[in-house]
Amino acid sequence: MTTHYLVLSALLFAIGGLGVLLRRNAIVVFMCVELMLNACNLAFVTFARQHGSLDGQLIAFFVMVVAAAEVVIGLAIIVMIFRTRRSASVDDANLLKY
Amino acid sequence: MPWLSILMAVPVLGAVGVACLPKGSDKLAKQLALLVSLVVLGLTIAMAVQFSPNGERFQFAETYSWIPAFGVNYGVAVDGIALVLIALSAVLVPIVVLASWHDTDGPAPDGRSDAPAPKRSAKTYFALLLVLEAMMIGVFAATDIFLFYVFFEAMLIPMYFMIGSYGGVQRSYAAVKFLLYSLFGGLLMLVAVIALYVIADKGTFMFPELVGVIQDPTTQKWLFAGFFIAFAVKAPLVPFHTWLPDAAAQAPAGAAVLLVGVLDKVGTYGMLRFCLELFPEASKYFAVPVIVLSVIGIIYGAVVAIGQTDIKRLIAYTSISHFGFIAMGVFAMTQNAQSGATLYMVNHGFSTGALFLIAGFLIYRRGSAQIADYGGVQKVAPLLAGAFLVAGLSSLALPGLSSFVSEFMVMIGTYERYAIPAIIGAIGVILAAIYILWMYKRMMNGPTAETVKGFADLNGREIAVVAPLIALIIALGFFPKPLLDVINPAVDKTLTNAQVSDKQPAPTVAEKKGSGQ
Amino acid sequence: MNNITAPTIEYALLAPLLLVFGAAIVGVLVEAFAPRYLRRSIHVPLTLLALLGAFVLTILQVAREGVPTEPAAMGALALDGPALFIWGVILVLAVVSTLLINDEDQFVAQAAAVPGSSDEEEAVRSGYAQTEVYPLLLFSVGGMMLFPAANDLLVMFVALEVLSLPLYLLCGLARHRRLLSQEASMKYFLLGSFSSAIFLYGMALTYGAAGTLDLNGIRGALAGISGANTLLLIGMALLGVGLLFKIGAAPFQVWKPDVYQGAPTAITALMASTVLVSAFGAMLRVFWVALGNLEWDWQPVMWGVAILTMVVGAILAITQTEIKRMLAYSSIAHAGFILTGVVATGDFAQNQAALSGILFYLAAYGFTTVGAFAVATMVREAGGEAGHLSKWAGLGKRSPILAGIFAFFLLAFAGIPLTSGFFGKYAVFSAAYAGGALPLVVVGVVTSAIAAFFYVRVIVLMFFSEPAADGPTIATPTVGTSAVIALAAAATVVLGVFPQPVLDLAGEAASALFILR
Amino acid sequence: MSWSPLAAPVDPNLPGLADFGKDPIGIIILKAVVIFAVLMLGVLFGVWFERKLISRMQNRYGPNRAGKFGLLQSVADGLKMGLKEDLMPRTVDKVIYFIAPVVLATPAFMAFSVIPMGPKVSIFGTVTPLQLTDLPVAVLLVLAMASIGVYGIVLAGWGSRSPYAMLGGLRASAQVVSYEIAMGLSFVGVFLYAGTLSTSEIVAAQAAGNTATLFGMDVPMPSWYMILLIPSFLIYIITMLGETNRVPFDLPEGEGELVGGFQTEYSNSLKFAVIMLAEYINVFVVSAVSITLFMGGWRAPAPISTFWPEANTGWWPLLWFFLKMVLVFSFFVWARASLPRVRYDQLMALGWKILIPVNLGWIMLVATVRAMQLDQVNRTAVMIIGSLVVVGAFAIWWRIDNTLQKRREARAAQVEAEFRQINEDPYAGGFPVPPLDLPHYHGAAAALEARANKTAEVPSGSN
Amino acid sequence: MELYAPILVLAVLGAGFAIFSVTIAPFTGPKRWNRAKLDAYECGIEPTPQPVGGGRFPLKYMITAMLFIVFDIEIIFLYPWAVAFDQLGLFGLVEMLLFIVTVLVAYAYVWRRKGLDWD
Repeated sequence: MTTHYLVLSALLFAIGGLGVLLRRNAIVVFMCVELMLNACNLAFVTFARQHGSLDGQLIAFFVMVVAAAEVVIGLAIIVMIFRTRRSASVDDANLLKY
Repeated sequence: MPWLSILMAVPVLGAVGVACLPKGSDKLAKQLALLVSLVVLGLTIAMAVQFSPNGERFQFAETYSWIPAFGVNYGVAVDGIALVLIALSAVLVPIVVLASWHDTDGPAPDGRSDAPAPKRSAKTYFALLLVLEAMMIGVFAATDIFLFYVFFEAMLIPMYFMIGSYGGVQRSYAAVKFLLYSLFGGLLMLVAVIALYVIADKGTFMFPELVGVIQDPTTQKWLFAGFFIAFAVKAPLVPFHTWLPDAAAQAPAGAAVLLVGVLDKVGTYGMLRFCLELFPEASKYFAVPVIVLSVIGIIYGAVVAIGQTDIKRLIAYTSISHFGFIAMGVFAMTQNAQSGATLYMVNHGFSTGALFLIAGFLIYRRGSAQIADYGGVQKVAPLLAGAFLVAGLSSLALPGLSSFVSEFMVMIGTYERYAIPAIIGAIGVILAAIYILWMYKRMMNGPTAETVKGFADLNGREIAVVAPLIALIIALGFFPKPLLDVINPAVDKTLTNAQVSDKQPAPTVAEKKGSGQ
Repeated sequence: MNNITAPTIEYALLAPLLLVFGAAIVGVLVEAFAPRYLRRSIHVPLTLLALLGAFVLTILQVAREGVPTEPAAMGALALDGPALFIWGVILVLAVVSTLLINDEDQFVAQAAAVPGSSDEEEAVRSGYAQTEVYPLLLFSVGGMMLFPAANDLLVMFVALEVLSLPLYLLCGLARHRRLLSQEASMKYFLLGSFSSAIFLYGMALTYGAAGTLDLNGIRGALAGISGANTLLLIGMALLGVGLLFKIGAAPFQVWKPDVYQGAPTAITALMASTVLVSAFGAMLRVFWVALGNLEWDWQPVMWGVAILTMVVGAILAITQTEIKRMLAYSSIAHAGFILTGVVATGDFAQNQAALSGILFYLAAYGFTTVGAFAVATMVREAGGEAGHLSKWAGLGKRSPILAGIFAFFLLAFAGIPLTSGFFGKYAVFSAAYAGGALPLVVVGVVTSAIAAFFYVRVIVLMFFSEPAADGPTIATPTVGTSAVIALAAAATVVLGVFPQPVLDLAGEAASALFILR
Repeated sequence: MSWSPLAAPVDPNLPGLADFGKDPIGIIILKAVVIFAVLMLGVLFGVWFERKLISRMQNRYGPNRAGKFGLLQSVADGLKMGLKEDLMPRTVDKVIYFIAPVVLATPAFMAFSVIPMGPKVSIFGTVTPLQLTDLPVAVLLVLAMASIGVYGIVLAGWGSRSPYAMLGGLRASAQVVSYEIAMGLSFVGVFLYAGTLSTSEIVAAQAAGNTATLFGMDVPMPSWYMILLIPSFLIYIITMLGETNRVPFDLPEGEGELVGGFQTEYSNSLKFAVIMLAEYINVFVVSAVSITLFMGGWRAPAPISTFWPEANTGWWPLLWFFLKMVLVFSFFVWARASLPRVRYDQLMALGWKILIPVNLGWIMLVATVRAMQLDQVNRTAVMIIGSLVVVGAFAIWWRIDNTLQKRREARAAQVEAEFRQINEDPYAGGFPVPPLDLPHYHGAAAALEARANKTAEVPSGSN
Repeated sequence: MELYAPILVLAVLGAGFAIFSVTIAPFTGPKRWNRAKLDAYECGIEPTPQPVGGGRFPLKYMITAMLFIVFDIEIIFLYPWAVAFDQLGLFGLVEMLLFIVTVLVAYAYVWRRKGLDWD
């Protein structure tokens, strides 16, 4: 039973990861990261069920906190960039090159 | 009395003093530097007098725990070999200080030259010189391998800045090349040092305690390789030599003297001291290849020297040839050869030093290092030409001048064991005659070139620079015994530690030679 | 349901941590209620006092009670020797960085204002600066302290975020070159959160395999799992990726140059020093404590990573033309050097030696880095700092002391003896060698030599080339910046000449390794 | 004094968490269908009730044509909606446009599944509680469903692709999330006392009043949390209005500014009916939650059970529950009839600047009091902490109040100065103000006056 | 799982009704095509063209969203604490006090920085 959840979590994580690597809009990239975090949460809760311990669920709380903090900070940064450049594309952020 | 520590401390303090002088007091800086170096010379002489050649091997030993966590000690002491090399540095530094008097002042006053170097900070130059002196003394005095390594590497930095800041047009290229070659060699040595420490498992880096500890031949070979490459780069032996002509050619004359005269000796000194004694088996294993390399170096250096058009590069290539002799002597592993090699280190320092300095005077006057730009100097500046001749003859090992004794001892010593290399090496002597005399002919003889016409002869300062060197060259040529007396016991010990069983008997040839004349 | 018991918390042990976080919260209040003109004069003493206070508390705690042998806070934190040592280092470095941050004109007047807008102009005119920097710094430092002390993957993850999130913001606050700064901030944020998501997934899988997140619990559970457990191996790999990202090891190093270049230099100094220290602490704990029984699984990979990191760092650094980018690549290379120590696990004594070597390296490198970036803040041109290397040409002539100190830092990076960098490298390499990682040491040495090339190149540029006509100006150093530079230089010298006390401390800290309970 | 909120309910008839999850499938479906049907009928009744009540409050008759008392009015309205033309603007995002009403309605129904409506009764021989199901985290389910409802609003606004709808959707979601925090916080006090998140157990915990020992005296404590935790209750009542976008917080569909808010593009057809249905059900849900959490759930009000012990058994509690629902719903209507719509900034300020901090302070106070009632706790420490909290809270309040007072005074002084200046010199500041005695002003005033007089003659009630 | 099944039943009923209503809507009413009726309603003026993929949200809503997240997270921690309060006792009280104070600090910061001002 739990395997299905794990597979789902792995899929979500992979989708998120691919999104980060492939998408070009900073907001979308960032949402993909959030998707990864939630995939982790799913895995944690599943394992908590599997092990019969509450730790995993507890961790999910903390992950949510962290995700929230990341959202706040990430959006602040992206909005800052957007206001400056009128674009949130990662490709447009190309000043830093060697 | 902690002689060696004092010997190191004095120049360091002197350097600090020189560096802290107020702005614009260049002259004071030079004077202070000269004073300090003379004090060091005096102290060295005082120490040398107290050295008993037949006493303990390592004298004036000082050992303090430095970094117990790594088993590193501040361990200094000298045996005969180290003593003469320290003396060499102590003698050369005041001479170099005096010779470099105007090196930092910018173009020559008459404005004739093509300005080899603009005006630069004299304080920094002389402070670096004194720091270098301290490190040179330290590197020869260190009996702790780690300490040796520290000096070995740290020594590069002042020399690097002396070349890079005060050298010729290509100075930064030369300086970087010099530093990177040496650093690379040094880092390989670092691996070997680490390995030595770990494998020996003695918890210490003290040289005497590590002698004979490594028994396994394979291990010995690897460690030997680590050390040897560092020393070969430093010395420099032939495949690793390319930095030297650049560095020596671009360095100011004074720095070139110390570079070729003393710094490079650390390489051959290291082979003699560390490679042979710590890894006797490997040394014997590698002796033949090394000797082959040395012979190649002798011939190659000489041949290339003949073709040079730049005085300093020429001298640098002669040195490569001479270092071939020294390395050959070290690895021939006979009493004669090694004593000769040690003596050669000293003599080479004086003769090449003199050559570089006089070349420096010439360049200062003319503003060019090209041989072709000179001609007929003899007529306008006979003293200068004469000194140049003496130094050159010493370099080609004319009997009666110092290098002859050492070169002869090396040849004899090598012949006793490896006849063919010795014979091939002898060709180098002939080639030496060609490059020195031809150079002399091109520069000093012949019609006086237009640009040379206004040359002043040696002035008082320059005479004070050259005279002691010429004197030493001649004196040691006739009477090398005091040095050999000091060197021989140490070489004996080295050979014992290197487990050379069939030591060739009787260094009599040399002794006869020395005392007989 | 009724089995929840209130936990016990060792407040005395956690006092430094609580102090830092408490001060950060007070800082937020100051930001909220103090009038604008007063904020900075409240923040700076508050921050400094908190950091120093935490440092003193750490020392007092150790002096009074010794190093704890039991984990604190219900097993969530392990305040063992390494953790406390790292705390000390981080706190001191943070104090130093604070002095640097306090320097004027580095931070944007109003982060929310669009560059070039009238809002910004008004803010700049009114002399505003984003004083949120100080509380953010304190939060970040608190996270850095928590990170290596976490005895539980959850705490570690939270610490990782507490450490990173303020840094993401701080990176985007540079007053000059706003676009670069914001871009750095965004890249750092996106990649950083990506890596922490990976870390988290690794955590989840490890939890799945081991059934606990307690590091020692994981260790215990792993002992019971025989053979290759796919879940565990993937989890371990993902955890490793997250940690390696933080230290900037190849192939996860791409963020470092961009972020280092774009961030305000004072923040770069903080990141380059403290974050590296903290991340290595955490990494050691994860790999040595939790995954200690799986050495055979992660060691080969780590070998590869270490080699790749060293090579990538050293080689890419050569191509850099921007000083901060170059230092970033140098930081990558150094991370590789330290990784050689991480790999070198073995028996207890071996681990001790490796750990103390790493701790020493981190301390030494941290100070030197802060110093180097501090110097970089002082070389300015019209639009801010003069980052391009060509602008640094001839700095030695304009400002010999500054250039000299910078050269000294570079030499320390290169690992020249008599600088702290040398002993750091020596300690790590000797541990790695003793741990059987000879190839790593050799690669390390070779890359050191390559790395030396680009350090030396900068020195060449500064000293041996003529200053450009439109060269940068050297800012008159503020008291803070000069103190930072002086302190960093002093630390580099002292650790290079007389490293024993710090080595002792590191050895002491490493004597019991990590708490395994 | 000992107090164990987790102690078994006094009456074995009282359902607890353990009684759920045992129903046969038939009973489950029966209960679900009944709840669904009752909710649908409730909406019909609610619309009629609201219109009727508000009319009476406004001194009108309200619907009175369709059926007796106009009872069939809402049925008629519903039929009318079904028979209207279904318009779908060209620009809308079709999928989202269709899904939004579903997303809005479904969670509203789901939230009702955990509302307890009575004790255990026997249905076709199966003894089962009058509650569809219960969870250990039942209240969270309700909150979660409320949150999902927000998606419906946002999607409706977003999918409509028109400025009014978009703004309305955004406003609605901003408002709902803002008030959701205060709402969530207002539950904390309940959980502190009840020690559970299960609705049936919360109701059980309100079964009997306890006595608290204060300074050596046994003081009987009220059993309903609406009295015990008055601030929580009041805050909940306010947020309840905000959550459901009801007057005075009905900005998202404020006709004056946003036409119809997020539902602008849902023309008067069945789609709109679904949205409206969902809104009414949401009102029922929050009412039911307020009853469950604060008003003793399905239990009879205090005096009744004293005189009539059977009041809390069997099917009777359904009556109490229904009465309470009507009462709370009447409150909604009352509020709608008497309060003006607040401004957006006032709405947000109320939520963020008053409700949240007050709530947090109140939670700490409750927690402190609660801690004192625990046996194993050091009372002195709690007292000290409690007094610190009170003093701290008071100090902060005092400081804020002072500041606000000063600001108000400064503002008043400024305004006064401005007016004085204008009185003295109407041209001050560069804006020409026409003098008040211009002729056409007089004319206008006269006309107004005349019209007022005229209207006074028309008998009232004619329009 | 048994506890959740009834909720699903109700959800199916609710969703079924909603979907049914939405789907049936076009078929129950008359069809009288008129171009103007199919425009988005903007009080009679020409509808503003809306960008593909949706327009942009005003920033102030984002700030509200962020604040909501922060406080929602706080609630996440308050609920378990409240439920387990009796077992945690004084420790729980003190810790939560600190937690709330910390949140209030951030709250005060936001307030002072005009994060809680709406026009």
